[in-house]
Amino acid sequence: MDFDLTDEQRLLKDSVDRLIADAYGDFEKRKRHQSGPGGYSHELWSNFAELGLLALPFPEEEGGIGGGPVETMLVMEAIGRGLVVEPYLDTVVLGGGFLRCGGTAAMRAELMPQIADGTLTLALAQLEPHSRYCLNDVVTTARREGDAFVLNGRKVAVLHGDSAGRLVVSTRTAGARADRHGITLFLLDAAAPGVTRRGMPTQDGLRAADIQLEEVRVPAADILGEVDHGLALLEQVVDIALAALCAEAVGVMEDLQRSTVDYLKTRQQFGVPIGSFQALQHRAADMLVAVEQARSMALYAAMMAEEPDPALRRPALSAAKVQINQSARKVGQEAVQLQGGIAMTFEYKAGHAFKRLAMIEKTFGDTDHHLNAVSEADSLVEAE
Amino acid sequence: MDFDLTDEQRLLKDSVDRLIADAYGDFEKRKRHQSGPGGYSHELWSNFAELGLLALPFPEEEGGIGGGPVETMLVMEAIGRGLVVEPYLDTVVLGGGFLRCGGTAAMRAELMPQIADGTLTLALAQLEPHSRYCLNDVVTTARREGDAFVLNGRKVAVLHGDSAGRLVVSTRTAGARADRHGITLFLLDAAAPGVTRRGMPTQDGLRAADIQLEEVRVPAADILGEVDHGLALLEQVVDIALAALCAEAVGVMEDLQRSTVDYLKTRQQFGVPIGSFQALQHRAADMLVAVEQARSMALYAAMMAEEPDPALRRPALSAAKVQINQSARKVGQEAVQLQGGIAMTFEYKAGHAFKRLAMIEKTFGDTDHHLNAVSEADSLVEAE
Amino acid sequence: MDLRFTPEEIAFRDELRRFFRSEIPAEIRRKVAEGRHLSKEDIVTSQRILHAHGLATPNWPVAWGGKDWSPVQRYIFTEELQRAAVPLPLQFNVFMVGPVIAAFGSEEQKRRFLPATASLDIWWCQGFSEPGAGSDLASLKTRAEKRDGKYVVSGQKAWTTLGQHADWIFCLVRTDREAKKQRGISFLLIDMKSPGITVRPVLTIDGSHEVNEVFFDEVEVPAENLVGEENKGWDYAKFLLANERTGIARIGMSKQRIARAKRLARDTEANGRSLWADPDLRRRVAAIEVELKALEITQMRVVAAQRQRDADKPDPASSILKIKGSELQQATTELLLDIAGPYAQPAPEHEEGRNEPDGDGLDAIAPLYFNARKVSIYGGSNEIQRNIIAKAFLGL
Amino acid sequence: MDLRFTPEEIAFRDELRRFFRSEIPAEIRRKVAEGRHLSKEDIVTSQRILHAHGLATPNWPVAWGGKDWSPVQRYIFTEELQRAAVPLPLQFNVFMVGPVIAAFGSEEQKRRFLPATASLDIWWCQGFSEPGAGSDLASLKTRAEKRDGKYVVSGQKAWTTLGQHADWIFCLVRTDREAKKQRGISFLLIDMKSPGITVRPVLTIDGSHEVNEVFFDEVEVPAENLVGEENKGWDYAKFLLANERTGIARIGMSKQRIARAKRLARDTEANGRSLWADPDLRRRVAAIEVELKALEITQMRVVAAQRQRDADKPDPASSILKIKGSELQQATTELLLDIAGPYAQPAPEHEEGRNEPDGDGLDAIAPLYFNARKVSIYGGSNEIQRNIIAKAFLGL
Repeated sequence: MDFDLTDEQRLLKDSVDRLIADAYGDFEKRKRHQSGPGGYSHELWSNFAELGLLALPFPEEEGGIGGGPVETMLVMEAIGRGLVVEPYLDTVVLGGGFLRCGGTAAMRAELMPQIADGTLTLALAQLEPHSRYCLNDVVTTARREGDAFVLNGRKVAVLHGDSAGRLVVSTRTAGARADRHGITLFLLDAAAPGVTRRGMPTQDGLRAADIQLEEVRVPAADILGEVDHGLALLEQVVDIALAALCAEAVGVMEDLQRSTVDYLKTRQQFGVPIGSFQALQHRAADMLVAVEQARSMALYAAMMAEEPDPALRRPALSAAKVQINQSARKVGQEAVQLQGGIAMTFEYKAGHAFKRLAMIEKTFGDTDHHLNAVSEADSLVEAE
Repeated sequence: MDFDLTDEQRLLKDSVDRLIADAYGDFEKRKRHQSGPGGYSHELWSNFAELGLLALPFPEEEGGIGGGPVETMLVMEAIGRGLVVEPYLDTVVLGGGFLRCGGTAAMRAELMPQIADGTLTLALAQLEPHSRYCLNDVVTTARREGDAFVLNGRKVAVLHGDSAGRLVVSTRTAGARADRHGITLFLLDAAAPGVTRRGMPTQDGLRAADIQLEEVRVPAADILGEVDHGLALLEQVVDIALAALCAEAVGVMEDLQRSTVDYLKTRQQFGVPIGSFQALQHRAADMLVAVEQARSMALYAAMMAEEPDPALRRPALSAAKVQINQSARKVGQEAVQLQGGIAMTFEYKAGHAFKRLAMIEKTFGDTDHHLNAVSEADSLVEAE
Repeated sequence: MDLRFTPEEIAFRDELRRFFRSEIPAEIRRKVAEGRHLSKEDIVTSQRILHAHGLATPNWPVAWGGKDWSPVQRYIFTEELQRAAVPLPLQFNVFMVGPVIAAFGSEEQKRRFLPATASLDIWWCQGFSEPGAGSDLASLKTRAEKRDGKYVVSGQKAWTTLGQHADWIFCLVRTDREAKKQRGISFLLIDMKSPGITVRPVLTIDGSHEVNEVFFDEVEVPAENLVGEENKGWDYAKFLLANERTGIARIGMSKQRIARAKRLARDTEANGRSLWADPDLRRRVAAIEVELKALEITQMRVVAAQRQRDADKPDPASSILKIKGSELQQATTELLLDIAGPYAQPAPEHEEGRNEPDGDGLDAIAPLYFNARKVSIYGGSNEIQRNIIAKAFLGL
Repeated sequence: MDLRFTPEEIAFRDELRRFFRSEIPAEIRRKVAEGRHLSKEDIVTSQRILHAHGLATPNWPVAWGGKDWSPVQRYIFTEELQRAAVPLPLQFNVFMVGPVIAAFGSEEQKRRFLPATASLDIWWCQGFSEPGAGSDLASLKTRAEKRDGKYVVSGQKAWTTLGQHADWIFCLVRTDREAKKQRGISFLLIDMKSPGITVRPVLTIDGSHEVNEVFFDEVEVPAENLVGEENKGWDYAKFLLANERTGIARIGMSKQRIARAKRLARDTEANGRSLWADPDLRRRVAAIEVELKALEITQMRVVAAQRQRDADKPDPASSILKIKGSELQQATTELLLDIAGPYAQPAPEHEEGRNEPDGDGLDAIAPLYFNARKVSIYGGSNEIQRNIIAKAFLGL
């Protein structure tokens, strides 16, 4: 058991923290980044690339940095603290994850460098109008035609789907609507004929798209993983993304905790700082407990994200997401309540952090969804 | 809409409050009452009789007082405040309720006077080893033999069942284990051959019994209500008892709220009364909110307890029990926490009040049980 | 003791139910139901319909268009209005400045302002809060100096709700800087078109323009716009705040949201079944319904007790209504958010989109949840309410 | 960074698992599992088995029978002990007075007391708390006056756990009444058989005899029973209390209770099905398991951080462990109570019945729930812990 960062990890952390502090330390700057094409700053994205962050999870022999979940955690925590709007989760963690875990040699050779240098972004087109949190509830179809597949269906709320160059799309190639077998993943050119995208902002200031697929022709070479067996890959990469999301949430919470305590120290009411009121002190203490519990589970998520056995990995990631969600709701709501009116305004950071936490809760499974998964696995505390 | 007590009700309340204050105002006296035969004070029981409390719900034309749910509420609140151990709920509310709502003319003429003068106590033998909160889960059998029925089965945790002169017993005369049809209620002489009782204390200082029925012969004349149709009567009387329990719980909570606030005002720590600490003030305020919410639902329960239409009555009583349970848990736990070590001692009243609330929670349905009932009825807030 | 409505009260309720649903445009009620923003026109339209039927200002003196209703009738009116998703009559007019002018204003002020206030020909906003004042209202700094028979007002007000639509603002200003906090405050009526007034919008976290800052730079106010006596403004403000707490629990609104949540859950699929098939969700909804029912009765108890109290004095029980009422308002929006799940993430492309009901209303749910965090902060935060209970009720 | 145990740590854990289950009598472990009271003999038996294998006092200096374990090994030891429902070694001996004597006692005191303390030939109890002192420990009033080379002790101690079994008591006494609160306190070892000592049992709400009041009436104590220096007792007490917080989260015990709750729910019928079929109950259990897993990692983080800290100083993070650990201990007993349902109501007829495992153990569940309310009160109440976090961590 060892919680210490290696020297390389510490170096990475310092440089990421510095980059984010420069780009987001002044909260006003976030609005500027959001106004860039696709809802983020392409200049900053180049800075990410220069620091090697966009090649972080790729193997060194393929030009990457060879970072693991701990490295991703360090980056995502900083992203959370800054409320970063750039598509790191979508492009590097998810997109990069699919390439790394299920991409063909040709894809990897072609696309990893494009991701690494910042010229290509990706998005995961998975959610459907009725699939909710069930990854195997897929009605978008892909029918085989010779050497290609033809895709039809609708994907919604695809994060950063309006600007992504390529889309990872889950489709059904066999079986009934919610069968685990018969799911196939494609890496699709977003500009392919038949793809219609309607972009929109998300509630937390990112971008998303509704994506209509009508007779979209995709060569079989663009399949990620194996035909009909895409679910295991999808679950694997979503678990990696869950660990990253957990780390991001911890970063957001840490920042909210800090701003709340600062506020309690400086805000005067009835002639004294409101931080001198014991009722508020106790609630700030409970916030800290919630943040620390979340941090512990983000560590656990990072530790388990690359576990190859899904029977061990999946319940662990579900447990982590449960804790993150529970802490996120408490910390977000309390931060707004304790900071009062100012936290209700659009100009102030805390409200946006609260909103980001609310949306992270709804990403890849809410509390009930993951509690069910934890309970079914029965692996945290085995029954007598 | 009118929340005022009538003059008669105010008179009743004053006299009950005085009686209980005399008998239980000094908490030491409770131990003495508990040491009486059957775990309660027969002298005090006579006082109850003299005041007319034991005839409270019986019709005036049958020698009773003709009190309704509001009168019962006033008595039970006082019983709650005093942590009274006498079998009022079992004998008057439950037993009296069965007589009143389902007794034959002969039973009423014979038994109501005996209840009223304090010579007869009753108990409801309903719970079975696996029935939990389901009133129609009955495996105790009654088979017809000529003009009589022969009972076999086991009833557990029968409150005051060790001292009761008669027992109301739910049995199955037809149908399968949890069928709603085929349940018959008997009013059984507790001394009948084949009845074996094992008495025991309850966790909150009352008495209970395990009751074994082996070939117990009961004349058909001792049936309450109709053969095979006993469930509706059972539900009706349990609903009346639920309203009474809600009122008792409010009395207990009121007393806990009071003792907690008194403690906060007098207990000194670090040189000041601990009631000056804002964190504790806020928690005392939240306790008050919980008590007032419970009081409102106890009123609602009293108002609905005699509603003849079970489709309106049952969800209302379930809703009341949910609120009572939720408030009881919060108020009980917080009262102990805020009063600290002293509330953990057996000599002090607060801990016993906490225990009584915990057991009320488990009587005639816990929170989940009644939430299900509320949800199924869909009558509090109708769907759009 | 009888908690049931009398037959007369039931008839009164049923008539209001019918009236609200048949007379107020469905489009406006739908926006309210989905928690969308109302335009100025929506609010004016709705209030004028109420006014035309004598229902805009039932809480006012009968002489000025009020109704001689019992507390129970007033309670029924408010609950049914909310349950039908009818916009509340503009509270600054109807519950705040109107009653103050009716009680403390001059005859001239009454004639000049009350009819137009009831009909919403004048839109009022409130100038009480100031930056940094928060729960400590009496620490206000905006000052009014008497010069040449006029008041000259300078300072800044914060959290001015819907000030962007306002024709007039009622303000607390400091007219005596030597006096202690609560003394030395006066209650002024100020025309928003007066030179020297600047309104700066403040967006709330859901992106909506609901509140404003209002700046006063040497604004001249005729002396006849003073309400009551100089330096007695704090008394009028207390009277006004007591009125504000009436109906603060918003039980009808929470009921309307629960009804919507049930429909939404029934229509939402999860793992191939209706989300409503999940017993856990159903218990959660039932638990909120139970608390709300309890609060409804608690509110009735407060209402009934008012009959025996000095009507001008607020019952301290209103703190209970505020705490629990706001918690339940928030619980219903949380419920809606959890039911909407991942589909709550997309937002309308444009600010105006927030006003337009779309197919399913899902895009308005997260903003509703975000916005509802304010209800435990404003109107005396829930922390302040707990202080009040601890001191006034419990004697701590 | 790696949260996994090393292969050596896993082997260590597995060996302990085997040892606890094979060497400690099943009957004793069952009483612990059901939350029943242990007799003095049970505790002595269990500790002597541990002692015979060198496992009773791993936290002591190696010279006095301790183990040179890493913090991770200590953590594993405690968790596995609790998970196997082995009685904790008597904490007054092993975690309190033993380490204090080893650190601050004279050589003579070490030789005289440490071996018998480890083997439980001496049973210690703690004389810190006093009536009315509560969380304000330093306000203690019991005084010791030096007369003829002896200390003469008069006063009263409260909440003396298992004092009825004790041979000796370690006490904080005031030796200088002029000095400020924390100064002027000394740490004395007192033979319970000394004339002038009276022990009065205090029953707790579950009816058990766990704590006592101890009265001192002119009790003569030889001067050589002073630990360390006169008037420095507060320093030794702080050292002792820091030790007490190690393992206060009782994660292994909570795990054991969750495992039991799952079995009980599986074996319990509700509406003709297993109670475990209820998804709501299962989610509730899962939610506790998740919080417990998080706390386990939080505890490991604290343990790991200790390697880089002054081992004598408590990590302020221990307040987090105390708050969350006690909340989860209480949550597990609440869970058991709710599963037992109406069958939790009957109690054993006699006090002795509380010590005897019966068929299903249901009669011990409510007392367990009642008794567990103490864990958020003792050892520095959770309110005190929140004060510590607010001040020490957050600087409020």
